[in-house]
Amino acid sequence: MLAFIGTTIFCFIVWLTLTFNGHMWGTDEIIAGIFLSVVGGIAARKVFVKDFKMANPKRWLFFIAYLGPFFYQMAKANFDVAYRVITGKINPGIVKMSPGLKSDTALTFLANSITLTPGTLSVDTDDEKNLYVHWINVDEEALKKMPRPCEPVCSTFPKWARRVAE
Amino acid sequence: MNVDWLLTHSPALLIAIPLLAAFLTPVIDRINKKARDAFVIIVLIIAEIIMIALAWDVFTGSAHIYTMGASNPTATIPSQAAVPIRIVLEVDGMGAFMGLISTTVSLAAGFYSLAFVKKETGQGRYYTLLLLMLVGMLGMEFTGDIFNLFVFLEVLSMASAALIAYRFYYGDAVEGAFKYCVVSSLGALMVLFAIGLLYGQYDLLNMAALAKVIEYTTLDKIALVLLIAAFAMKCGAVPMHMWTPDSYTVAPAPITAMLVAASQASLYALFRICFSLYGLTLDVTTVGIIIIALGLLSMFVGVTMALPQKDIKRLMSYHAVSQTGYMLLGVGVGLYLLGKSDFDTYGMAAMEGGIFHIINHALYKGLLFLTAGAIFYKVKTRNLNEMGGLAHSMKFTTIFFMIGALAIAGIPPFNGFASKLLIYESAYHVSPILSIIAMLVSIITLASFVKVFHSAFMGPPMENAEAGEVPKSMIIGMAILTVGIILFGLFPGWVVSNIVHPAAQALAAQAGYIGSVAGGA
Amino acid sequence: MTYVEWLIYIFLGIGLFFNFLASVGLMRFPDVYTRLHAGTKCTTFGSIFLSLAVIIYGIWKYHEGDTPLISLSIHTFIALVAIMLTNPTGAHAIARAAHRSGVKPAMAVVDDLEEKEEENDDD
Amino acid sequence: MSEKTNGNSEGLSPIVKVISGMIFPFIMIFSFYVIMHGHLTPGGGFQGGAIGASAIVMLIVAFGARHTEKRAGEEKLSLFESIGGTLFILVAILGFIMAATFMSNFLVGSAIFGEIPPFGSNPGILNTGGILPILNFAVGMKVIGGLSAVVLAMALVSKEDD
Amino acid sequence: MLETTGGYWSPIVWIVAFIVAFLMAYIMWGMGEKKHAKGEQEKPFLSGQDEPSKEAVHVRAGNIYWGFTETLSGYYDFMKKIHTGIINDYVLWFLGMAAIFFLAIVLPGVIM
Amino acid sequence: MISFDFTDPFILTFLLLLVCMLIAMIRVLLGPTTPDRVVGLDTINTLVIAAMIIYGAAFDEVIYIDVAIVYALLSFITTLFIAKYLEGGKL
Amino acid sequence: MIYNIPFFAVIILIAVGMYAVIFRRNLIKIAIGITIVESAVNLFLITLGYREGGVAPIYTNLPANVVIPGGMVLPVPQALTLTSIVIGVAVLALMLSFVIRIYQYYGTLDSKKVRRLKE
Amino acid sequence: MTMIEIIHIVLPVLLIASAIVAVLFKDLLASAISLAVMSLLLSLEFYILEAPDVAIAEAGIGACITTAIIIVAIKKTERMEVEE
Repeated sequence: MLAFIGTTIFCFIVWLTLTFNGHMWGTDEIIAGIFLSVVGGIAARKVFVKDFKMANPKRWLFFIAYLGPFFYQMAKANFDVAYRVITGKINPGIVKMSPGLKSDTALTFLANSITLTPGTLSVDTDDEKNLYVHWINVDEEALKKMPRPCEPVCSTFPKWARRVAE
Repeated sequence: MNVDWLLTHSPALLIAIPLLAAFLTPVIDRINKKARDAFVIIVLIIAEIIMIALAWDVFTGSAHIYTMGASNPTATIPSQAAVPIRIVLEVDGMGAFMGLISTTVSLAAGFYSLAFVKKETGQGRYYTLLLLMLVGMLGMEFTGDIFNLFVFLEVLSMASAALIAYRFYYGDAVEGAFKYCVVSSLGALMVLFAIGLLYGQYDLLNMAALAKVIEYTTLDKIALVLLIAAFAMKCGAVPMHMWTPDSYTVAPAPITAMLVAASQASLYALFRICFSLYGLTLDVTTVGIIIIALGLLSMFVGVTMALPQKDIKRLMSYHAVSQTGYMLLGVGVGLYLLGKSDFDTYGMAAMEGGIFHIINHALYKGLLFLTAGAIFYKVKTRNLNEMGGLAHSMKFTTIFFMIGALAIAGIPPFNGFASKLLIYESAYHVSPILSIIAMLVSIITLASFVKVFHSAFMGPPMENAEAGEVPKSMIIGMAILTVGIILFGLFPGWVVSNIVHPAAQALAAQAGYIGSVAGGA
Repeated sequence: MTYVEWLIYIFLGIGLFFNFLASVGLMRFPDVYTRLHAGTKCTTFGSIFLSLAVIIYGIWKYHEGDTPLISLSIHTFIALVAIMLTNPTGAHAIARAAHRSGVKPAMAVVDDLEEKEEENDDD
Repeated sequence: MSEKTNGNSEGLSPIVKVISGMIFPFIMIFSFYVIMHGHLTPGGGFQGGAIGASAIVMLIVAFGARHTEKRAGEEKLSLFESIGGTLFILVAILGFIMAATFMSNFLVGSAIFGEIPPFGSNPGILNTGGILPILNFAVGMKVIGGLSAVVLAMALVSKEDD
Repeated sequence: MLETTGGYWSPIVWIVAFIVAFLMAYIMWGMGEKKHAKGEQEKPFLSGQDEPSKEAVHVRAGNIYWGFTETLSGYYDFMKKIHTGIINDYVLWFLGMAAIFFLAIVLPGVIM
Repeated sequence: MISFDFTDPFILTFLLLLVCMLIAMIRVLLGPTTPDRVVGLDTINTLVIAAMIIYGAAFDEVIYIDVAIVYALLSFITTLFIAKYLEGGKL
Repeated sequence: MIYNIPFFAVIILIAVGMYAVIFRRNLIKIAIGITIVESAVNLFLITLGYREGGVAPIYTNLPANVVIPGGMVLPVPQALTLTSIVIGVAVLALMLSFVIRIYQYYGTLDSKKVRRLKE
Repeated sequence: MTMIEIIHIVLPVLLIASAIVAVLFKDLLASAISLAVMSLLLSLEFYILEAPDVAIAEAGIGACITTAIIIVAIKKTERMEVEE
């Protein structure tokens, strides 16, 4: 039931965003929105809500705060790729990392962040929530240790992921 | 809610009721299987009754026009509507005639199916598709709009393809359905392309409005080529007939009977395009010769290919091709003479013959396919070599088969003779060779049915056949068509003057068609 | 308002540059994984900038009095969110599928995943 | 290039599952938006229905066909489709019971979807269009049910030799 | 009663004629020998051979009109070659016929 | 005077995005393995989305952006299907 | 002239699709060919309705007092195309489900071997 | 020749190229991908021909459903086109 309400509210917010056109929403839009959000909530409640951690507003604040460093990293990543495209210097490899996250949501968050940031691309996961990352320029230092260090690949992302989604 | 009201709305009702029933059938199917059967039969009977009432009104009065969504159902185009893109249903003599065929065959097939598919799974879907086929046929026959013709053609093709593959546990059923599907979708795409060509020039989709302004330019000719090719293929004219035996053979028997009516809906579309859309603007001699040639080829190749077949339904399918040739011949002669002074003397008779043959063929070929299905139901094989002596156990089926076979061969008191006589006599005036080939084909038809009769019904009884007659509902289905054959055979004069002549008249008189839709040409 | 226009031009330029880079990277890199780097990161980044240009344009127009154009910005933003959600996930799915279908990373100095898969095969 | 057999689990990786679950309601609401605003913006019953069906197709590929079938079986989807079709025809038939002809727009001027919009450029008022939004809705239901049932049925056909 | 261009056709008359003929035949049959001696005609004499069973005598469908198909074997071989059962050929026939129609209908107008 | 015409830079961007698509399409044609082609498809997808947004802005058409949203949401599904095929296993 | 280019594209696309249907023997390829032909016909219809400098035929989109050079693009061909797309996807789904069944019974997708029904 | 006209030339060329490639590939999966590209470009073509309605429909159908069912069909049958 709680899952249904959460999904419905999410659906309704999306609906309002979609139908905003510079004026206030009309009553008809609101009524249709509520009706269809309920339908969407019924349809999606089982897949959308797994737990209620994300209901905490603090997490959303963290998420917004996270966007800043994320964009910085992303820009860096792109200039990195630009550099590699132009020079053709690559030293790739697939490394295993244990970020130590517990939930799938946090792992997803981390994996997508990793994919969009410097020289790395998440390839696979396993049951112990380890990430396999394709690294375009493998650091020689990192190869020596067996539980590979997280730092060079995903800087502070696991911390953020833990704050936001776990 | 009086009769007039019903008659006014009947063109729309005839499409809406089966469509609604098609969507409701799966819902009722979940509740109760018996209720679903009863529901389907009741809907088919209602459609038949409305169709007869409408046809009677059309034959005695004038054509019905129905404009969807207008403030007045009979609003004609130029006066009430500024843009002629409304969905217009138009039922003239020919449309009503074809509608009668479709509903009658569907009713027989519906009754027949009750027992025939009893053991299959997914019957809810079967009846849905059957009703959709009916919707497709009626839609093709009633629509006054060339694009809706395409839409209903596709509805019909898809429902038919799904039904051909209904018994998917036979591999060849799926093969036949695939071939049908490829061929018919390509044909329909060509139709759509032609519609695009016409629309691009005249900004019109309504057939009557198009007929008024059409000029027979080069693009129009290309559109005509595509339309003729596509519809000739869909009605199974040689040499584009190869899909016909493939798909007719493997479909369940009631569906094969429906497919015959479906092919005739395509034939109707072909005639409608030639007569009502292009009319006298087109080069009637060339197109007439093309259609006559297609007819002759279909007659001859169909029947000669039928003769050595060992598969009973395949044999009958080739006969369907051959009989389509008669219709093409009859109407082709009419088209060839259209606008000439000879038309009144024997062109009209030829068209009457061709059109009369459509209904006769739907009745007796439907009946024959149903008897073939009855044989399959008992013997579980279609191979004639493995049959024999069925007359001992299946008395009704034998009688029905005999009537059908005699009718298709044109043996006198039955209806096949009457229409063939009209075709022979009028085609003789064009060229005696046409009549001679037609008679020869008739003889070979008789010969091949003698073969079927001999090997399936005569001889010592089979050991492995289940004894006894087929279930009652199948007999009812066959009996409906048999009664039709006998009535049409006994009163051909009445039928021709009251049913066939208005239909032929409606087809031949293009001005009347335009006038009825556009309100005064 | 010219500096708004210049901002939009610059954003468009950056977006185009990265999108172009993505195409070039797609041609230059030797194997699937490195191509994915180019094809995902750069197009996402480029699309972000192109979208930002359009968002700024919409807000600017809204500010100038063309009220309905605010929904240009909003819808673009929604499209942007959709891209940001789906693109990395798609890249991940392809990378995983590629590895499982047996495409080896070219010039790889280390491949932990393969070791894991070999362990799995031994089981 | 050999096909490895170690991917025999249903569905895709957990990351894809999470993202799919996240955007599923998003696609659904977008599809409803396209359906309901069919008479105002591009789109309509069919387009929205195709988008909604795509959402279910996404669940099929992300979570596995059998898993999806437990939630929304083919029977249910077909029923959904039938209800949509029935609604469409019923509205059309109501046309000549309430007004003159089959499919006539009998809701114009009434409280439901009956507002008559001003001519010219306007942002779009939802409460217009007469029976069109209802027809769009019916078509949308039908298409969502139909297309997703088709894909689900095809995904559930088992290849006999494996 | 069906009027045609050259005459008319009435099934009622035909049926009456048929019934009359049937009656005449029946009367003739009735006038014949009423009883026949049992036991005389039961075993046909086939040069001393046993009479084959009915199953063996029954002509199967594949054998009927063997002569006809054999006479027209050239035609039938050609037809069998055409009916390949390959879907590509079906479409090719369709396009070929469309091309022929094109030549017949469109080309004269273009050339003129 | 006339302020700088905004239509042109957007259209120019659109055109250049088409060029990018052309390059990405060569990868689709050449791609030695299927994943390579899929990468090309994915890139073209994103480029098309960007192009649609740009075109919508060029003509001030809000409604056109909806098409871009549809693509952004649905192109992902194609990718997932191909990935599922390559991974193997039951659907 | 420039706006006639889509018509040439239509012709070439139809030719390509027909080539696939006639000369390719794989059944899925045939289905793909039909899809291409259908796309070509759709493109043809849309191009018919296109007017240079027109705007999309959406009611709320029509400015009250601005004259658009091309007027609105014709809406009817777009409606036709939508119908045709619907039909196309239904046909494709039907055809491919037949293909799956055929593969189960014949073990091949070669149209030369899928010919149990012939003569 | 304005830029819009160049677009109107380039896009059909890309469309035809992808269609030809889709037909010529022996690998049906690659063929399906090419078909997806074609439908994508076709949608863009509809889009610049001022038919957003149709573009959405083509997007929903072409981008998702068509490719999905073709890939399902390939998965249930076989991937390579074999011609001897």
